Amino acid sequence: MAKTKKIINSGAAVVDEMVEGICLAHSDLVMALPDSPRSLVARHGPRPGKVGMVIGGGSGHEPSFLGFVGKGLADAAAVGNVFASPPPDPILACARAASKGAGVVFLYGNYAGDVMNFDMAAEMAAMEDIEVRTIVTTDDVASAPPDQKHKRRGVAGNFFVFKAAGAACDKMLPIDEVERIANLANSRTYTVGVGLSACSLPQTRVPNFQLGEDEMEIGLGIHGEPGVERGPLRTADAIVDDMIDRIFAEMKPARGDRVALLVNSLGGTPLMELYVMNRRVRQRLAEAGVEVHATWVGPYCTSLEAAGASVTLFHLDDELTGLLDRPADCAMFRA
Amino acid sequence: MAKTKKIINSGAAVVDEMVEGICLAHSDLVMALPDSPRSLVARHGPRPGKVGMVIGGGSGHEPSFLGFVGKGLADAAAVGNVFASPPPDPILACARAASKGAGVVFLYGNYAGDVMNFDMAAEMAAMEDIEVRTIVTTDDVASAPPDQKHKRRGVAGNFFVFKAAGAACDKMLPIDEVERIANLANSRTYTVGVGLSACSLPQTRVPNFQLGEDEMEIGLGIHGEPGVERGPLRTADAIVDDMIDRIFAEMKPARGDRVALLVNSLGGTPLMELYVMNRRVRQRLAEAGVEVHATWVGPYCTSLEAAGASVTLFHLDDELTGLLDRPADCAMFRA
Amino acid sequence: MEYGSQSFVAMFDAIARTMDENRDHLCALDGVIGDADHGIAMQQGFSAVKQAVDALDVATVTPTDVFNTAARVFLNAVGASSGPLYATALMRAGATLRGKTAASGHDLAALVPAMTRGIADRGKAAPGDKTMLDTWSSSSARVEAMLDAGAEPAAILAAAIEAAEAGAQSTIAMEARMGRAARLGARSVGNMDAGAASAAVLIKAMLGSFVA
Amino acid sequence: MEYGSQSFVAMFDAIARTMDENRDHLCALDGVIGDADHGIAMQQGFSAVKQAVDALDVATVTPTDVFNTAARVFLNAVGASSGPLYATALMRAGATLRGKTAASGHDLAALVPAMTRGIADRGKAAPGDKTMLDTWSSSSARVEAMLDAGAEPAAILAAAIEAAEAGAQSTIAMEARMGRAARLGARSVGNMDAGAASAAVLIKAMLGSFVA
Ligand SMILES: Nc1ncnc2c1ncn2[C@@H]1O[C@H](COP(=O)(O)OP(=O)(O)O)[C@@H](O)[C@H]1O
Ligand SMILES: Nc1ncnc2c1ncn2[C@@H]1O[C@H](COP(=O)(O)OP(=O)(O)O)[C@@H](O)[C@H]1O
Ligand SMILES: [Mg+2]
Ligand SMILES: [Mg+2]
Ligand SMILES: [Mg+2]
Ligand SMILES: [Mg+2]
Repeated sequence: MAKTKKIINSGAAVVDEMVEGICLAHSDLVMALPDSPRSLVARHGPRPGKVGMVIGGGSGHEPSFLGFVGKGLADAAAVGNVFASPPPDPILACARAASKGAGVVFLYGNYAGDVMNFDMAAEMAAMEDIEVRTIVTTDDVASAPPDQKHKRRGVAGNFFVFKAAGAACDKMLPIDEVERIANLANSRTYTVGVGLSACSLPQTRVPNFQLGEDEMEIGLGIHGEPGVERGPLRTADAIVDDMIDRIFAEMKPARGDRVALLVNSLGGTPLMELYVMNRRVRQRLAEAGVEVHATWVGPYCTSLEAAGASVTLFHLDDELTGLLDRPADCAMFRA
Repeated sequence: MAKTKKIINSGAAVVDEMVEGICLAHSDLVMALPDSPRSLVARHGPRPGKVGMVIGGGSGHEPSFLGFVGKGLADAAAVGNVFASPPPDPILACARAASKGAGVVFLYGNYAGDVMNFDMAAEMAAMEDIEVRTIVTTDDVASAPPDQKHKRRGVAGNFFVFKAAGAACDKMLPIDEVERIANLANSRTYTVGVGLSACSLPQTRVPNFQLGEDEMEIGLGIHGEPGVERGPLRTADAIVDDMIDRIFAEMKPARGDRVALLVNSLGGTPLMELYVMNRRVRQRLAEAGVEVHATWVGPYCTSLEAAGASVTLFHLDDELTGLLDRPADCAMFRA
Repeated sequence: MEYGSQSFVAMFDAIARTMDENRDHLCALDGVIGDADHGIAMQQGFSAVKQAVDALDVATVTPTDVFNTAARVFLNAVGASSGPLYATALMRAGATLRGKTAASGHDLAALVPAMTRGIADRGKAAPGDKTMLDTWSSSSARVEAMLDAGAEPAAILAAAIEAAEAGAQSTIAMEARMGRAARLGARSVGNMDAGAASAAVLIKAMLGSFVA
Repeated sequence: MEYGSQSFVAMFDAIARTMDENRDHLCALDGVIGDADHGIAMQQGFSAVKQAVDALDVATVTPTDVFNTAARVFLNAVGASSGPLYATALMRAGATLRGKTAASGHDLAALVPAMTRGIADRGKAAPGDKTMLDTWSSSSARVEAMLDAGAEPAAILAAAIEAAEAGAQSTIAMEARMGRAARLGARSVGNMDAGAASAAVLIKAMLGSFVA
């Protein structure tokens, strides 16, 4: 099988070299901790009395997670190997850097590895008298039935949960409030994704799985793993209709409801296709009488170079709208 | 040959549906002209006494060109078919919308098709008493020798020329000044690109050309066309070294010089690889004693889903630095 | 024989049909040394032209109107390099028939040199630059020689088609000096120019539509 | 026989070697129903462990120290699911040897149940969930039965390897209820779990290093 070509020096070095490149490009906004180079901290984030916010996960999802470190969003991100949760040490180092006396929240996607590593880090932080609250994102509607929501994956909808929680921290709200808001945001975030091609890890450069010429994966995660179903490739409108149907079935929007919208590329799918999708999303929302408060289109949570896309609806209320609208200034995101 | 999978409804409709999706997503910033739907105009751009700025080119380069329409950058963009210059009519419609009595500048990349269509539009505008000045970008160092600079392509470095010219317009400078600045910016912008895989047009979904498993194209344009040379795939550091060598040979930086930097994805190459490249670019700049004033990393000028990347150095002086630093607020770019 | 507006509408139908058939082949040619879209441009352009001229009332429009409609519609559907080049060619073709309600066989032959001059004026290419002009100028030179020699229309049209094909073939050995492929320098040698190929196909469909 | 720190360093060398060899196979298994990185995690993790334990002064460190070093290094090199699971397993293994400068053959056998409990405690999976625990618990059950029956160390180790392999095979027919593959539901049936496969390879290299 033809190996996927990548502009890298070596699979072993790629994550560290990426982090170095990020710190050089955005030295005004972020820095790696000198004694924990896989811990990226906002230069203007942590401040006395503010709840600290730590996010993280595997690499290969850029701009998630480390691109969302900055004022108004996360104070720090722990960086794992490609598609691998970071170990507890860099998470703990992030927690220390983010801790300014008001406690720290951990936010990350719901994956076995992340849960184990972040939990270990939380235990270690507790031993240093840092209060940690954990909010695990579970926005992937396709990944488990509604009665098992806690088993769902966190995917691109992370973005909204992080944004709301980051704004709550930035407003200097107490940790109980931040936790409540983050859970509220997560409960109102709905994502469905499709995949058109697999990605390849830098170490092996072999596509994760093989997909037929006219097939796509439906209900895809963000690690290049297969989706919950495989089906024929359909038109953009048919794909979006299926996504929106699945989301509406749970979100149950009323006429006049408001949402924020994220049309996300898994990496290889270009903006052209995302905007074609957005057109159909808007037609469907208009039909349902749902207003769109704000839209983001682009690669926000990726699986290396995988082709595919997801649609996320963030079901707003007034509180969440206010939080979403607050400014944020990160290396890879500005609002 | 396996067809490239795309999330579209049809090759024939894709550009119009994309533009529709963009207008829906960013209705606060841009609008398509009612009687010229391939003319995208900034809502807060044109104003009395300001030189109007019109950019444009084929589709498939998103966020170029239409993503750079907005306050502080272009007033309007004319949108062509995929990899095809727009015809004169939508360009003329853009010129009319951007014209507020101080003249209009046309900025676009140097391609036979664009030159013919924009020149025809300029003639038509002149017949309506709109003064048009044309600046053609030629930043692709690899595409012709230094003594034939006027034959070079405009590629990702467009970004800096547009930014400087847009800021000059925004400062309400007269058209002579805007023209001088745009030409100055173009003469100080140097790009080299490499391609790792071809892209496929939405109508055919067949890759433009075939590349061996361990080959890359060097000196690549932005239309998925082959590069000026084909060579073996090399490490990120070796690729960047070759790019920087070619750029330095012309730019001839002195110690203490300042640049702005763009590490651009052709579409399929993810951020991870761009930041690995950025690391090496910075090492080379540091060795040469060149300071980096600002860095942009990501997909800025793409060829649909092609894998590949380019590096652009914008050789700053005080005037250009000031223009680069001015704010801009576009659908797909903010500064 | 005399050819009225209806004949020119049928001519554009024939061109549209041949571009449908040749689309993928022309894209593949353009892909090797260009951006792989030439077949799409020609197909999309002439399909739009066909729709527009089919909608004309042939009883009231002149052949010149048919060409001018085609020029405007082609330009706006295509843009690209081909758009201005063929729009100019088509306007020049229409101009040769100004004031006539029908064209003679010799008028048909004279369209080729007129269109060639339009392409040359708009694109500023010269024969040997490896562009569509190599096809057009090869065909045009043969037409002009035969017109001067007083040949029969049918013979001229057949020769024009043949010379167009020879012109397209001649681009294989050339190094591109115009258009996208020029940046490839020596790499462009050995492949037929896509625009030269589509020009041969176009001339064959265009002139062939009258012979048939 | 007695096995001192040097033997455990050699054990980790053997594990690292086998993970080098099995990396791509384990990635391919993980690719079918997971994210294709399991081989990389195991290879990278044990290669880091090998480097770290090779640097220890075997004259002064205890077997427990060797395991604790391995646990810490593996965790930090890997993260992921495997990191915490194997770090816990390795710490539990080390704990069984606390206070000893060398392990007996029966001590070696007892490592398997201890590691299995570590994995179960950390991951909260049950046998049948289609995880590495299926391999470990199959091996562990056999070891415990044979220890109870008073079997010879060499026989127990051989049986432990065999039962591990059987445990890995048993995951093919299972539907995943834990880890990434759980989201695939019925689609996960018919493929061996990557973690179960690597566990069999690990147990074989680990226990085999003492038999050799
Ligand atoms: N200046 C020119 N004069 C004549 N023909 C040209 C010129 N530039 C390009 N061409 C022709 O145009 C063809 C490409 O057309 P097309 O693919 O439709 O446009 P684009 O180059 O914009 O993608 C080339 O193969 C060549 O024959
Ligand atoms: N809760 C768990 N308990 C035991 N084993 C688990 C659990 N979750 C996952 N695993 C094992 O981990 C393996 C995957 O490991 P790996 O690929 O390294 O991590 P990740 O899933 O983070 O990519 C699975 O094949 C499975 O055997
Ligand atoms: Mg993983
Ligand atoms: Mg083109
Ligand atoms: Mg072309
Ligand atoms: Mg895995």
